[in-house]
Amino acid sequence: MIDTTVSLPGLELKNPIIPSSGCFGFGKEYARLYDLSQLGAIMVKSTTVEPRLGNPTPRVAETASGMLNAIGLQNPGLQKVMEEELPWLEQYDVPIIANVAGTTTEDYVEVAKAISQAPNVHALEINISCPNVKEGGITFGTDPAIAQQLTQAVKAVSRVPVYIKLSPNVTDIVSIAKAVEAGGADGLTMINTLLGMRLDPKTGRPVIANMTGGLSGPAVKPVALRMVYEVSQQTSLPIIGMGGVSNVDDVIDFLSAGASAVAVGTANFVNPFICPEIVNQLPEKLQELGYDKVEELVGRSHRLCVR
Amino acid sequence: MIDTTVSLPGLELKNPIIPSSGCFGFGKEYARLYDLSQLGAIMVKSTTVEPRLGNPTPRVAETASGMLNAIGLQNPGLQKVMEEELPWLEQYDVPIIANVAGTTTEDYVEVAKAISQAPNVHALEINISCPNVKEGGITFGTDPAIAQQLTQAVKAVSRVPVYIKLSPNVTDIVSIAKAVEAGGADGLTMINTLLGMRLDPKTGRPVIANMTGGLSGPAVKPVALRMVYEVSQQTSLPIIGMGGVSNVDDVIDFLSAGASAVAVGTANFVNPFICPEIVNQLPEKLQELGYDKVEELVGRSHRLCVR
Amino acid sequence: MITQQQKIRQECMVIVEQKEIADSIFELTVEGALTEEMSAPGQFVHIRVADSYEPLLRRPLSVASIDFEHSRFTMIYRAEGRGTNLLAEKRAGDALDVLGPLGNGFPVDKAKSKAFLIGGGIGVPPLYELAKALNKKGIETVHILGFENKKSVFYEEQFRELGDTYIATVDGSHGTKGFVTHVLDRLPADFDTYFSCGPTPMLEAVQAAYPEKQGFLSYEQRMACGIGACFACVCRTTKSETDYVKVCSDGPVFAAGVVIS
Amino acid sequence: MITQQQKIRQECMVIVEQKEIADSIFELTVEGALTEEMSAPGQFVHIRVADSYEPLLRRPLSVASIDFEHSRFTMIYRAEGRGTNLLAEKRAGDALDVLGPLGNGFPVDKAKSKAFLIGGGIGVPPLYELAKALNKKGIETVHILGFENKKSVFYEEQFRELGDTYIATVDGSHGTKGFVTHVLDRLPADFDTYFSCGPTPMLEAVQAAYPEKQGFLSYEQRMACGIGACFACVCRTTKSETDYVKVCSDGPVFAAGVVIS
Ligand SMILES: Cc1cc2nc3c(=O)[nH]c(=O)nc-3n(C[C@H](O)[C@H](O)[C@H](O)COP(=O)(O)OP(=O)(O)OC[C@H]3O[C@@H](n4cnc5c(N)ncnc54)[C@H](O)[C@@H]3O)c2cc1C
Ligand SMILES: Cc1cc2nc3c(=O)[nH]c(=O)nc-3n(C[C@H](O)[C@H](O)[C@H](O)COP(=O)(O)OP(=O)(O)OC[C@H]3O[C@@H](n4cnc5c(N)ncnc54)[C@H](O)[C@@H]3O)c2cc1C
Ligand SMILES: Cc1cc2nc3c(=O)[nH]c(=O)nc-3n(C[C@H](O)[C@H](O)[C@H](O)COP(=O)(O)O)c2cc1C
Ligand SMILES: Cc1cc2nc3c(=O)[nH]c(=O)nc-3n(C[C@H](O)[C@H](O)[C@H](O)COP(=O)(O)O)c2cc1C
Ligand code: FES
Ligand code: FES
Repeated sequence: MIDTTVSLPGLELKNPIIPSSGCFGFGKEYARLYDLSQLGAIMVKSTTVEPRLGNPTPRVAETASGMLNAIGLQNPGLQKVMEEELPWLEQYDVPIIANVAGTTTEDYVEVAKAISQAPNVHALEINISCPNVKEGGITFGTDPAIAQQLTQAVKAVSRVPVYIKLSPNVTDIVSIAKAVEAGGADGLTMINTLLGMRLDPKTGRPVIANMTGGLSGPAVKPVALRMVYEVSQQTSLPIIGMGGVSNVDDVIDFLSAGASAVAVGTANFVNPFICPEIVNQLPEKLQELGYDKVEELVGRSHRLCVR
Repeated sequence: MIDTTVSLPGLELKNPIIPSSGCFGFGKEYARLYDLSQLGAIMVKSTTVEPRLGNPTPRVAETASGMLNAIGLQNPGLQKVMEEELPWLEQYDVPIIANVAGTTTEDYVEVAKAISQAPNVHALEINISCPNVKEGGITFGTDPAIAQQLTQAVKAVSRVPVYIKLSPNVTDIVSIAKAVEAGGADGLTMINTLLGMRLDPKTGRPVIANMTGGLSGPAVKPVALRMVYEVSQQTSLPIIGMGGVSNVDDVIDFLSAGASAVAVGTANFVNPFICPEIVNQLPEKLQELGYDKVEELVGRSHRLCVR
Repeated sequence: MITQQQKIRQECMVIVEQKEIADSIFELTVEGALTEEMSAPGQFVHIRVADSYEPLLRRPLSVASIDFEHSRFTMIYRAEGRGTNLLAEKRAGDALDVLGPLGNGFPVDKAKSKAFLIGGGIGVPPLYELAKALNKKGIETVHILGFENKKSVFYEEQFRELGDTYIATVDGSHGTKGFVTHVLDRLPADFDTYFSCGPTPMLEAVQAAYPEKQGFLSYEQRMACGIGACFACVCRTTKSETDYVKVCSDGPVFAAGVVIS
Repeated sequence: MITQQQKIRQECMVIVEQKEIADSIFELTVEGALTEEMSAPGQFVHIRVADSYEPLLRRPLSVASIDFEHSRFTMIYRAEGRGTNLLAEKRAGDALDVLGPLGNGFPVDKAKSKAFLIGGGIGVPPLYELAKALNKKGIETVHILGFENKKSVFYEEQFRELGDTYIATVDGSHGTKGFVTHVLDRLPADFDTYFSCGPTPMLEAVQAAYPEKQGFLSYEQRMACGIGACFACVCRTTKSETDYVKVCSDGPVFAAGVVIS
């Protein structure tokens, strides 16, 4: 028997496959397609104190092997998430990782404190890296000192373990990771999107109304993998890796690079059944590679490459 | 008549199409395929003081809509470039942009001083952003103060205008651009490659012997375009834009975003005739868009998007 | 809006026929069990045009007609960008990855005795299945269809068989010169309900022309998921400052006066 | 190394035939003017398998046989990864974007009277055109070919028609069990020149087996440009600490003892 379980702070996962935040709403739509209890966990849409309407449309644009988005953290706000979305998800046997966003430390603290009380929320993911919101978010993710302070503030109020979601749009992601580790983070999730842009060659206008957007999908996988590989060797925090994961081989790659579990974002749009498909393929793939447990694979690339 | 000429410091270009450094050697191979005099200019391979053998192989790996490379600045060294490569290129009516690399300021200064004397070298491109060389290079490109000092040092010895090649692997590319502007740079070239990685899912080993490599090709275009768009609005330096340019529409996009000319790298490997093809298509494309001159298109996106 | 909780399927369907029926306009018929889930004219499907990461995203296309008997349906689309041009290369016998049916279609039951079906360009296709459904219910349909020019006109005959049909072309090369509104200006508004699909400016003009009439409009937005999860395709509504709808899952059809476009 | 300055062309060639000749092994024949530029067995071409950015890079494939009369040539390849699997989907009549001929082939003139041609797996194909060329010059050729197993053996008959042919399979399901070196151990070294193409460990074993003989080996390296411009495919040489060659443009064939692999 192949053991696909993964133990992480706050999270006992059946398997390491998690739909990523913002690509899975609060699960309702995908629940029409398959049983959500098959998933390792669910990262729900970023939640802010107040409801947010998000950015003007168009909010998405296709790029070579990727896409840009500038949704702008549209969400129904903390109250509705607490009263409707999370309770609805209780019918499934799946841990929820609640994604917290904001523009001030107080915002983050308020959402983290409340949402971490929800019975099915087993961990928080703190989005300090959304590139699509003008007023903030991104600065939290690009300055180690600010990231550390925010981590401490959130940790102080959270009832459940806290994972910090790192931005790839930085010179030195290891320094941010170390800072949030020092701030008491329980884990890391990475990467959020790369800031990008698409123009309409006919008009010269940006295709996305917000002008710039976050790049995701297979195009960014090499960058994500490199960052997971670096950070996992230089901090002791567990990592939920993401960025372009589209098939079971990609999952193997992220685990090899040092991620303990893997999140799937954009690929859900291409194939809405991708998460359960990967869940089903994983045991056979592990067997093929000669591993009995997912956890044995984690970080194997480090052991293979001793510079 | 459509006017495709572009005037830049040191460079009077017939057209804005330039093969990018490292993707075109010193021109000899492509000269077997077409007349190099058709090109706007040529960015030759990075040159260092001493010959360099580069990294172990494999040095390249394919990724989704992109590729990784870790050539490691293999080049025949300053002396041979001065005595053989550049003189050979004199037979063509095309300005050369000599790319200068090194690991210390002294290296850069030595190469810049000598190579800027070559009669067909009309500008220097200072590669402060190569991600594939362990001993240095990249730190010059990620720290504004160091980048500024290096720019000053190179400017002090160069006989021709100096363009600084920026790294995309930074939190704030505008601050680096401003620093090199303050250091006296005459222009910018951007972007170099994004640091990435590919693993073999069978073994967990990096496909590239150097482990990490630089990501280029269509996958990175959204990131490159966003950076050109930002930097061109916040400095007054002319920009030679690059990153994933593969067809004439991509050229239009980079010009629209604020680049004055465009370099083509990876696309040469996919279609070795791509540069002259784009050169030939450009006038018609401009006409279609209602422009008489390439220069009219530069930065049109800025004018369209007033936030 | 009407929320029908039909089953969404992802199916590797078989292409039965593909042909160019007007300038760059293709008619594509596919066969498979997914057809059975379709519940109303105006629904759409989300098509993966290539088994590649480039193009990455699915393409939304409306269902133009359904043949339940043979488990087939037909789409009509313009080969325009990268994805639809690749789609146009496919041939009978090829497999096609289809996700659907998606969204809520036109509320056929709302029409009483006579309906105007007003379409523009690639907004015309879903009106065809709608016209068939309305006629089946004994409702008279009048079709006002706008196209670029004579070469891009399609399905004129098919619509004529179902009711009076007026064509407008921008350059006047066929039918009335101008937009569908030029035709509407001259037609008596002797209908109870209108249904419309086409470019946003057209939808707005149609709404403005019949402020007092019951109408249903099908909207377009850039989409990613197509099923309501990603918030790519939202529009504000007239209901409140904070109200919004998702075109993919709440629409694409909305009652006139609801969506702020 | 031999430097032939033939003309490199990029041509949209036409596929004349494609068939699977062994387990996952495809024989692909194309037609077009580019064929005329070929100057020696052992050259390769660089193939763009899809008009897409994914896969992005060309794939290098050796020329397995040339039919100058009809301006055709044949490649034999294993459908392994993404690119070659896409290539395997192509059919007669399809177009194929080919860049070539590239590199310098085997120096046919160096053999005197008898040559050993030693190939492994997908290193076997270029030896076929080489065998034909040597035979044409009156040189006797002996073929020692290694494969994974019986199912992956190809062109055995074709080689037999040109000279003695020995097959080795790793699992012993056909011919000698083991590697080509197991066959070589038992053959008298009564040849003047050997030519070899296959995986690097095989090339090393072959060189080690005949240190005194004149030999020519065809190497593989990951490539980007395929024409000598990008420095992806370099190997150090035994000439000096700083000497190197580019497999794509200086090779892929090198004299034994030159390349450090
Ligand atoms: C609900 C719905 C139903 C539609 N029905 C039809 C139909 O029946 N026939 C038809 O010809 N067209 C229809 N369209 C428009 C069709 O989806 C686009 O023409 C198509 O996606 C363009 O793809 P491309 O590959 O040609 O263009 P590209 O420029 O390569 O597309 C790039 C990206 O932009 C998106 N995009 C581009 N144009 C549009 C658009 N107008 N609407 C939404 N997304 C767009 C693409 O889906 C893709 O994600 C419909 C759109 C929607 C939202
Ligand atoms: C000069 C030369 C001649 C060759 N001749 C033949 C031949 O006649 N028949 C044949 O079956 N194979 C041949 N090969 C190997 C062939 O190029 C690879 O099998 C093929 O590129 C793999 O592509 P893929 O899409 O299947 O694999 P992928 O894994 O998708 O390839 C990813 C990338 O790695 C490169 N790559 C993967 N394997 C190899 C390899 N072994 N050598 C070089 N690049 C590789 C690909 O070109 C591509 O850039 C030759 C290689 C070289 C260098
Ligand atoms: C449409 C879309 C919306 C997203 N929204 C959020 C969000 O609300 N919060 C967040 O932390 N990340 C968000 N992300 C980022 C993803 O969770 C993920 O980090 C990123 O897309 C990389 O993974 P992928 O390549 O698998 O998509 C969003 C991504 C997409 C494509
Ligand atoms: C194989 C390869 C080698 C490169 N070598 C150099 C180099 O020597 N010096 C340099 O400044 N940039 C080098 N680059 C970076 C390119 O000049 C260019 O900045 C980058 O590839 C982005 O453009 P592209 O996407 O069009 O390739 C190299 C890129 C590639 C792909
Ligand atoms: S396209 Fe994702 S919510 Fe509508
Ligand atoms: S592949 Fe570019 S130099 Fe050989």
